[in-house]
Amino acid sequence: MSSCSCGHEHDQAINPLIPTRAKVIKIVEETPDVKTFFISTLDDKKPFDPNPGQLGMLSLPDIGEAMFSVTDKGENHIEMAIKAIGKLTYTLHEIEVGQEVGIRGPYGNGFPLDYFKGKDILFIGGGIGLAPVRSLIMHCLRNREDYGKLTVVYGARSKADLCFKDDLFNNWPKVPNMEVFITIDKEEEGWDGHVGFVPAYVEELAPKPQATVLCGPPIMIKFTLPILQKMGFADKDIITTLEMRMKCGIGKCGRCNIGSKYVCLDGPVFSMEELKDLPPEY
Amino acid sequence: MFTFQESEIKNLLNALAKEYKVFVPAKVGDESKFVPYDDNVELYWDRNVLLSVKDKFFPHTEPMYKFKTKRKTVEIEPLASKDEPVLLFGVRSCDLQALNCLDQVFLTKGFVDEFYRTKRDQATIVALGCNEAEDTCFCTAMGVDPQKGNGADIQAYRTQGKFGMEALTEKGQKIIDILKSYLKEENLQVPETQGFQLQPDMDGVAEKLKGMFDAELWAEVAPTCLNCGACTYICPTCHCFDISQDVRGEEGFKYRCWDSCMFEEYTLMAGGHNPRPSKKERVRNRFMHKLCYFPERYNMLLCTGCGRCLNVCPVNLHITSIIGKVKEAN
Amino acid sequence: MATMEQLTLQLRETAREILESKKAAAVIGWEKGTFWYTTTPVVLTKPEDTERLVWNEYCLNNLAKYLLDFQHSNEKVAIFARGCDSRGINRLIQDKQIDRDKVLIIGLACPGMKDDKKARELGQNADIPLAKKCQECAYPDALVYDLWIGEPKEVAKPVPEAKVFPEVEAIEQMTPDDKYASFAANYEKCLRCYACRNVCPACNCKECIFGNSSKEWSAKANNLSENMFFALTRALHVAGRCIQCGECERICPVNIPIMLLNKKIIQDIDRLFGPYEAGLDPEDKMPLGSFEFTDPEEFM
Amino acid sequence: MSVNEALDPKASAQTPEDWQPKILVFACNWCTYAGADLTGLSRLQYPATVRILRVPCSGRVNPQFVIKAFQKGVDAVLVCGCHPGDCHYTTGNYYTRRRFLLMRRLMEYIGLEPERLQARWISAAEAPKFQQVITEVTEQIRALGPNRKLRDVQWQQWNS
Repeated sequence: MSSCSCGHEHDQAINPLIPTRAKVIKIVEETPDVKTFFISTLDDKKPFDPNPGQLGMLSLPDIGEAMFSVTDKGENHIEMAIKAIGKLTYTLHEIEVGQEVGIRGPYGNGFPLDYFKGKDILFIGGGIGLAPVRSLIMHCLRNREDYGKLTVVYGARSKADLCFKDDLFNNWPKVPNMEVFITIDKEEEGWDGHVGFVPAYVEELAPKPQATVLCGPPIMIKFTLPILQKMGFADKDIITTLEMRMKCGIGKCGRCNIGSKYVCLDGPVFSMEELKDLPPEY
Repeated sequence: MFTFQESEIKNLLNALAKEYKVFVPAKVGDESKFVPYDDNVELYWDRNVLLSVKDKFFPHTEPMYKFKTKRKTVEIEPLASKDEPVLLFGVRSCDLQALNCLDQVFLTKGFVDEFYRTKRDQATIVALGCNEAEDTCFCTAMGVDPQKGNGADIQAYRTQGKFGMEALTEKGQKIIDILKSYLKEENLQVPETQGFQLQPDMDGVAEKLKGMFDAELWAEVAPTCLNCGACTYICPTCHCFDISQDVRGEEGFKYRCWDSCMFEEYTLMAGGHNPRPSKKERVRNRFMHKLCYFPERYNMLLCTGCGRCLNVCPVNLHITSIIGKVKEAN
Repeated sequence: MATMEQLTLQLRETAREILESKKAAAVIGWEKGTFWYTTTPVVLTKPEDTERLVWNEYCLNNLAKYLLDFQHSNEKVAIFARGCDSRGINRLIQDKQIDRDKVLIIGLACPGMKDDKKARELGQNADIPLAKKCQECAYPDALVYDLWIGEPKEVAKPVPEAKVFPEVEAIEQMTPDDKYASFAANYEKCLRCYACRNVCPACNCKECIFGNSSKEWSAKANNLSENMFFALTRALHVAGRCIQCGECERICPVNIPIMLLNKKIIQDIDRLFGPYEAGLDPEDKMPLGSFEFTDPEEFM
Repeated sequence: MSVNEALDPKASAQTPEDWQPKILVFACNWCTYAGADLTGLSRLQYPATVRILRVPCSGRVNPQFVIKAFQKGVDAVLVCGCHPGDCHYTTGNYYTRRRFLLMRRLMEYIGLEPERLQARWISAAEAPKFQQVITEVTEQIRALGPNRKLRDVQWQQWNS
């Protein structure tokens, strides 16, 4: 057993670049272009036990391999929410339950759980950006008493584009001391919720968390950050998870670097303070 | 130190060839590279080889595993790695230091790259000192001793028509034992390496580069670059790779192959976003990685002064002139 | 006859004047390299930087392709041009990649550049031969220009003539297996670094099938078959557009004789469709972009 | 595939007796493909080892298609189109003619037997000519044996 930087003991004897066989046991259609895949090993166990915010490399060997955040995990499976955007993801969107895949992981540092303990947390998500953030939310729900007030501010282009609708509308509102605010970009027939972009909505709600988790398209981050800073949030208290082109997932192939840090190994979770002294190249 | 006459070299190599797969530096047409030893190889001692030993440990294209994808099933079959002891005879100090850089990348930080490790463990390295530098050499400026390789199993010298050898590890001692009958115990006067024309001044460069992300230097230098992969593929320390697959119907091989940070699609994401979209970002990242990021991560320069990129760059965009410009920048 | 040192001063003066008077936003030329036998192509935007420009016997790089970096800027660009550069510029104009009126061409008469690799071997005071591409050059002086440096030269209207290359004919005599053996031996060395494509003024597609895995035409794997697919496809894609500047062969890190393919195609074009030389005049009809009813017929 | 494998005499000795030549025919949609159709309609037999790939015009055939075919193990490529003057797009086949006059010579120059890359004009009415051309080319290639030049054997090498 080698001490692995992900803080997780796993059997290093296997070659980290060779995936293990797994299968898709359930597919949930979240939005027209996002599906959540429930993945277990062939003997119905979890392929690996990721911490919230960690990543896994999913592959259809004859098509390709790509890194996805693990949005949640169950007793014997892990969940990955995948948006159809490239060759592999479009093919994934056509597979059926029972399809065998290759999987390897866990990769990345994951969210700093000790840092969040006992704090009121604000989760800001945009579109598919909610997927990695949700892994932390679900962790907080499973250990509810360890964490303070939970506030979720989530936006998407349209009602149909809202991911994890079941959680947003049914499960999370029922959780004690947890508020969920949802917005969509444009007015829509049959939608009586808030309309507008996430940054403006956050400013309007003016929440007072002790820690913020932020993940969404670059445009949303670009406009939300100044608002958070204006509301006096310290950079060390704004945590984000980044997306980069990844091939090896174990900090060797060189492409996912920001300065001297590799997003697949030293990230994907960084605080704004950490990002400040890295080159703005992500 | 043990010595033998240079005229004897072929007998020694034949003796070693019984135990190891021996690679020697040779002239092949206009190029020079390490080739498997046999009698009619044209041995090449007076200069460092053009193609380094990098591809003996990190091949240009290497199959990783075989897979079968029938309808919904997937089978993955790792490939057995060839198990044969390899001997590299005549590796220069700069290429040896490059191997130390590759060791840092492939063997540390929580994950070990098995493909690289197996080849590295099976290899015995006989380093060879340089008596004369080429005009493009600048290894001393990068902290490399041309007469003393860092991490060799045997340090060899070539002077006065003789080869001298000192075993530094028991892998090296095993070589000395095999060649016992050919060797004479004697000390050779190891000459000082001559002929260095380039002496880039490296002190403070890594530190200074930290603050030079937005320097004008990059916009000035980048337009010259053609963004080809010549420098990265010839560099003994460059280690970036891509992973792809060769599929035939329901079967295929997943392989990894060299990639270059200078190529446009290197960081291109599926959605179209590219953190390093143009030449400026890519040229900056290449030199920052070699002179600033890698030292910050592994406290070791990712350039050993071998000078190959100075030789092959189609537009003579030389790392030594970049270092000079970084020093001058205010 | 002004020496190259005197011409260098004129180069600098012209470039400075262009940048100061804003006639062009940038000047593309050569600057001194690390060694006495090297120069580096450079794109200058500040007048005071023009002091770095040089004009000597090692200004080997073809500058034409750098114009592609200015495709999307609506500013004018100035460029020094010898014969081969001007042919490259004509090619880019003919391929509609750049507009003629956005390029300020400063013409030069080229004495033929020296072989930098030989220079490095032989040393400074040896008699250094011309670069191979310059030995075979038919148009050393700029064919199109707005300004001229050095004695005004009456550049005759270029008339293409059919060419025959001995090294190509030598290969044509070989048996099929020998031909294949030498061709394969060359491309077994290829590193697929794409320097030959990136330096070539005829290779200017917006999206190339090589180095673009989404196209799935060429695998990134380096094996003899993929290397040959790259070499042959590129040769045929630049057929009738290769200006014989010889840069691909000169800069190949593993010294592959790439021009052997291009010269074969040039020789065949001359034989089949009449003498043609790429890049002489953007109005010329391109051999593979045009046809004659009287073309040879072998497919009946 | 290293150099010697393609030229290795014993490799050609290993040609299985039941080896059939794989020939790829690029057939232009308006003439040759219709001609091939007519050949079938008129019950004219031609070797079944031919693979016909329909293209809008013979001018659509890019050199990379041909070389990729040889890479993937085809033994010969036949580019067929309308007779000059009959092209549905008026000039397509004139460009094809120039392109393949050049390509044939280049492929011969690198060592490919000339019979392995041919082009023919076959109109929609010339069913017998289509049959005759296909039969003729198949016999020529059967005599030459399988093509090993340009072939991608990385997969076989890794598999062994």
